[in-house]
Amino acid sequence: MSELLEVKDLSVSFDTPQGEAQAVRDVSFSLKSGEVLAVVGESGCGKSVLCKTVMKLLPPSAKIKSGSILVNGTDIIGYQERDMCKLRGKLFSMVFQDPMASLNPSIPVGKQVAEAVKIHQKGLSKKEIYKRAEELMRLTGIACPEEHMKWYPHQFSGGMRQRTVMAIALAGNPKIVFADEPTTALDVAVQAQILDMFKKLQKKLGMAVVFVTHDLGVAARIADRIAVMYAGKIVETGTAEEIFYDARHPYTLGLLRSLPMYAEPKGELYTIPGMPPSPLSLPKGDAFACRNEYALKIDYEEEPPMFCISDTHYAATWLLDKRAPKLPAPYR
Amino acid sequence: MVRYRLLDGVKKVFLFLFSIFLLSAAVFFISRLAPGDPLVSYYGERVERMGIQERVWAEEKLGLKDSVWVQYIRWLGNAIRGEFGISYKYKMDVIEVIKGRIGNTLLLGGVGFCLVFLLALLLGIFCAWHENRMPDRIVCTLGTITSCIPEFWLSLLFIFIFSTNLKWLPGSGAYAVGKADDWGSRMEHLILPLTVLVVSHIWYYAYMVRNRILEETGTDYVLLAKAKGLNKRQIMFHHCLRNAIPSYLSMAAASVPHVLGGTYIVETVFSYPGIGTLSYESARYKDYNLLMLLSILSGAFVILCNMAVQKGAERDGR
Amino acid sequence: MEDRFEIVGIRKMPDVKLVKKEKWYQGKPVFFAILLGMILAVCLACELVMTKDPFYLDLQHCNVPPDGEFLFGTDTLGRDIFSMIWYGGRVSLFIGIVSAAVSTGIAIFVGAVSACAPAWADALLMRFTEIILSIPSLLLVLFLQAVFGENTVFSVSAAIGMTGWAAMAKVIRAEVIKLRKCEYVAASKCMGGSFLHILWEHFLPGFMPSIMFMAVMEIRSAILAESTLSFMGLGLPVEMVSWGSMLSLAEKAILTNDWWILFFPGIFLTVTLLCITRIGEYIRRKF
Amino acid sequence: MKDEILLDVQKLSHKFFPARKMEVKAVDEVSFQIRRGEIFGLVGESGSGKSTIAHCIMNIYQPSGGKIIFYTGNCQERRGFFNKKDMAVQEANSIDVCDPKEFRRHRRMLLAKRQIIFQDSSSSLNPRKKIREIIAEPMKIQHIAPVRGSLCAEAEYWLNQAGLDGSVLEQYPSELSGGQRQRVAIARALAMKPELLVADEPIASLDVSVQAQIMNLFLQLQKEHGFSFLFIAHDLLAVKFLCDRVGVLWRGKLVETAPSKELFENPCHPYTKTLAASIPVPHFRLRQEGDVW
Repeated sequence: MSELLEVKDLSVSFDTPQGEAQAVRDVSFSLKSGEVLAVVGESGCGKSVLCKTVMKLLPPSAKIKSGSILVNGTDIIGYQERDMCKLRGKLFSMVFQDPMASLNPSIPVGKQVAEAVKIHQKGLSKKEIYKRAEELMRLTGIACPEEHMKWYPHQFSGGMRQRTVMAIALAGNPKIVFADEPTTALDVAVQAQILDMFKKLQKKLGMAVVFVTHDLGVAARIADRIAVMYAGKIVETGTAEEIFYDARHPYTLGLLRSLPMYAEPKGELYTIPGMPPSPLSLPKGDAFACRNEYALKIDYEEEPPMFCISDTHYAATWLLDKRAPKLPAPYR
Repeated sequence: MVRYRLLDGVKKVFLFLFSIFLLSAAVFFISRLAPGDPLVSYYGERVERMGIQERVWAEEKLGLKDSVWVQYIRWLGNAIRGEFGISYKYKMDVIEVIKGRIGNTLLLGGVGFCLVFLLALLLGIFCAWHENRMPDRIVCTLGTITSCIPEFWLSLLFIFIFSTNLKWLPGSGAYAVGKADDWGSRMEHLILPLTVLVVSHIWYYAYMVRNRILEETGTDYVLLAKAKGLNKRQIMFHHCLRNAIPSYLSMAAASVPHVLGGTYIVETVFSYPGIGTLSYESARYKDYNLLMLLSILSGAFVILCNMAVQKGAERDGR
Repeated sequence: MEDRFEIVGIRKMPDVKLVKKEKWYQGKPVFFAILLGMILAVCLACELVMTKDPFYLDLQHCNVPPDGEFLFGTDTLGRDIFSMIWYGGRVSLFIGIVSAAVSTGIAIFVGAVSACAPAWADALLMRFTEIILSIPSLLLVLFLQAVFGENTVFSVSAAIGMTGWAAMAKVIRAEVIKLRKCEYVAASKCMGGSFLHILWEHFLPGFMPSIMFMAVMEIRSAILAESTLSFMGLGLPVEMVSWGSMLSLAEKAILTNDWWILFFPGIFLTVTLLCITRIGEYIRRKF
Repeated sequence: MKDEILLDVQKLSHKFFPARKMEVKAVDEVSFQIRRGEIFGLVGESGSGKSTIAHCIMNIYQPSGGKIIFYTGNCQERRGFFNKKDMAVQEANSIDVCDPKEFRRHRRMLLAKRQIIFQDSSSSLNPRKKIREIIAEPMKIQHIAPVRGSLCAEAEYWLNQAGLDGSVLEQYPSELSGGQRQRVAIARALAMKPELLVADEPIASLDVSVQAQIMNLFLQLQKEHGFSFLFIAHDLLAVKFLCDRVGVLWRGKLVETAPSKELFENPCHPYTKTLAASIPVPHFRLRQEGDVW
């Protein structure tokens, strides 16, 4: 399989009254076609900025400072709005967190899906467009689409709205779908249904998915590969098995250990001490050092490079260096 | 559902009539309480030379002798039958007086209103399109300045420049003497008042349109529309504008009285024979019957507009 | 070299104080504030600046164009416009501030009561407000002036103040209803906060900024209303100097091409209104 | 101590009227008890009436039916005596919160003994007040003399209890992170030394690692201060970790109440089963000592 999307050394920052906020710092990752990559991280770590950068959907205050975005080998970093319009929807598409906000409240949902179809399949008659829209809605699991097409978003339940948004995203047969926390705003039971539908469609249509989430459980359910982000950097990346069974970065380990599912009820949960640094004033060296019990002296001086653990598994922590002292499990 | 709607409609009509009734009562008592001699407007200069007996006779003739309550009830009885009395100044049926003038105001106010709202919409879209870039900034600055110029002063300025000095356009009246049927002359007389009306009101609404559209462009569904491949023009016209226009329309309806008031001022400065000059005169010189009908007309108009806005808001409430 | 790899654990990071990189004046209408301040200051201290008595009818010097003696010329009655501008500005600004205070007071009262009252009282008050809105304000002002008797500075400002509150009351009502739904108000209620406590601690600071904005804009519309009324001969009479009454002479001056009578009061009026608008906009943006 | 009931909710119902001739039963005959020193969890999806119950308990809403009885004082010693005099005492010690008259009579006491923490800490703290003022507000309302000298010292003490230091005292809520704000809300509630703490989805809007911190804090504070705790959440795992007993709400009805361990080991109601089955649980393992790598 070839690399469908390759992002290299991407840095994005925002202009704020307090100065420059570094949202994404030197991020590199790649995506093969038909693969699901989950980007996991806490709020403010830059995971959705990363998606929006690739789609060029950033607000004007954001600036891409460096890096390249290769799609099928062509660099789109310098593309202007006009060129991007042709790529959006066809090559990549996006699903957002809040399905209510991402549908126009004053247009019937069917029309919104049809609108997306119309852009990508030129020369279809109105009837054919609506037929295709109906098909898309059935595909995403909306019962009786011909009836529901006339409804307005506010008449839909949360799950149905998110299915509609999926239908819109799929209208142009995109190669890559960016999903920005698509299940966060939904109830647990609905979340499970949407995730299953997502996985099924992904298999069926063979598209690549970048799935942004803060929930490790969701990531485990859907992802082939996982990238963990912290303070604008990818700190660990690997296949799902590698992340869940052989995590190396202390941040990933901390996240896993603070999950309540296997904790002794009423015992004490492990917590990562401290708080993530502000993107306005990142500390020198490793951004995670000041929350890491086993931080090395070098962590405060120099940023760690990506250490290779296996072909697919990389982590950015000095603890993996040959010279680092031996630590107790699970860190070593 | 039908019954419910019918009931609602009846309720609305009743509410409307009740409001008009209250309004008429308020205006009636207010105008009688205000000082001034209504006889002046009927007899003009002669009043000063009238003896007491003559005065009493005149007041009786105009029905001003009775207590205010009796007068009001009498007026109300006549009004229900469609008789609003005669104008003291013009000495003819007030309906006739208004009929002769209302066309002029409808022309000025109507065209002005449409122009203001249409141009404001266009200007607002223009500014939103160039958000925070040079064209937007220039228009915003200019707009703020023009919106701060008092309407009457702008009128005076225009008359001074274009009428008195350059002599390009006429500065008063609705048509040249003896040319009442000449549309060209009417148009010529309309240009200056219309310009003043548009210039002094447009920015208030254009700024609102601009902010409303920018509010819409910040939402998630615009991001989704972008993500599905729509270009800026499609997003602006199919999504943002579509959502912004209902609230704009209701705001336009709600601000009819605002523009109406502006029309009155412009009419007065340009001595344009319309409702505005008429109501100014009638209020100033206590032409009671005329004043009543004028206030009720403009009040009814305003209340109707408010009701339309409410109706629209209810429908938009989903 | 190896000691760089010794475990040091969590080090306390120095607290970074975020400082705004913008200069203090950025985004603030400093120019307009200074301009308004200057106009205000000179108007208040007009006795020091005036070169002539603004009331003196110098009938030998009617309609004199601006020159060394009469800086802004004289009007049709022979009064010195330069002196009148400052004296009249004091009157206009005073009327603006007083009537804004009056209408803001009424609007806060009606709006807050309407928002907190039971539904029927709320409907009644709002209907009343709408009727006030639908009576032509010209008429209302005339009536109020009648009640107050002669046209004085106070009667005009009271009349303007008592007619201009309706739209503001509606906004305040909406604002209070929005605040009432806030969770921190519910939290305060749960802690046992009385109505007065909530009003004082939460409502007042909550809608102070929007009231400030509206009050500033009310000053603006009151100044505008005064000048319009005086211009039309319904406000202050010509003998009482204000920017509006000065302009009431302008209509005749146009015919004789005496531009200065029209120009100077209008320019001062416009500039003052512009300054107030800009400051009002800043207040709205800031909060 | 553990068996003594603090709050008895009996057949609580609450209806909303969103439009003319439309009635929505947000809560439908819900009954449960909270014992002293117990953590009781309520789970359910959005719109199942969890928050409405919390609001009814806190007297923010007046329920349309049912009783909420709050037991005060130490009734334990009187148990077993059944003469009339003691019955009267017993009655005075149980207050029906839903009865406006009784509520008014005991208002001051009730408002101090029950405290609530809202989901959205950014809207439950007044953005125009400093943290110091926010924490001191309930003490000021209730006219409680500060034990530690000044209101400020008191505020600092409770902030420390909630895991923050005094440096935030002079800051505004918008300058703090979500987790810190929630800690401030906790400190404010604790400052009243409540017997019942109601937390309406307190961790829902927080990040995973912060959620863990807040849950630890809850446990530790509950051990220290011994209040009863009604924990409302949609996250089953958090409830399982935190609570002694759990009630499952479904469309306004309480479908199952059980000790949390039992509930997760064999859920009875089909809805509980679906709920339990749909939690995305990652299977993971942390490396042990002696693993080959």
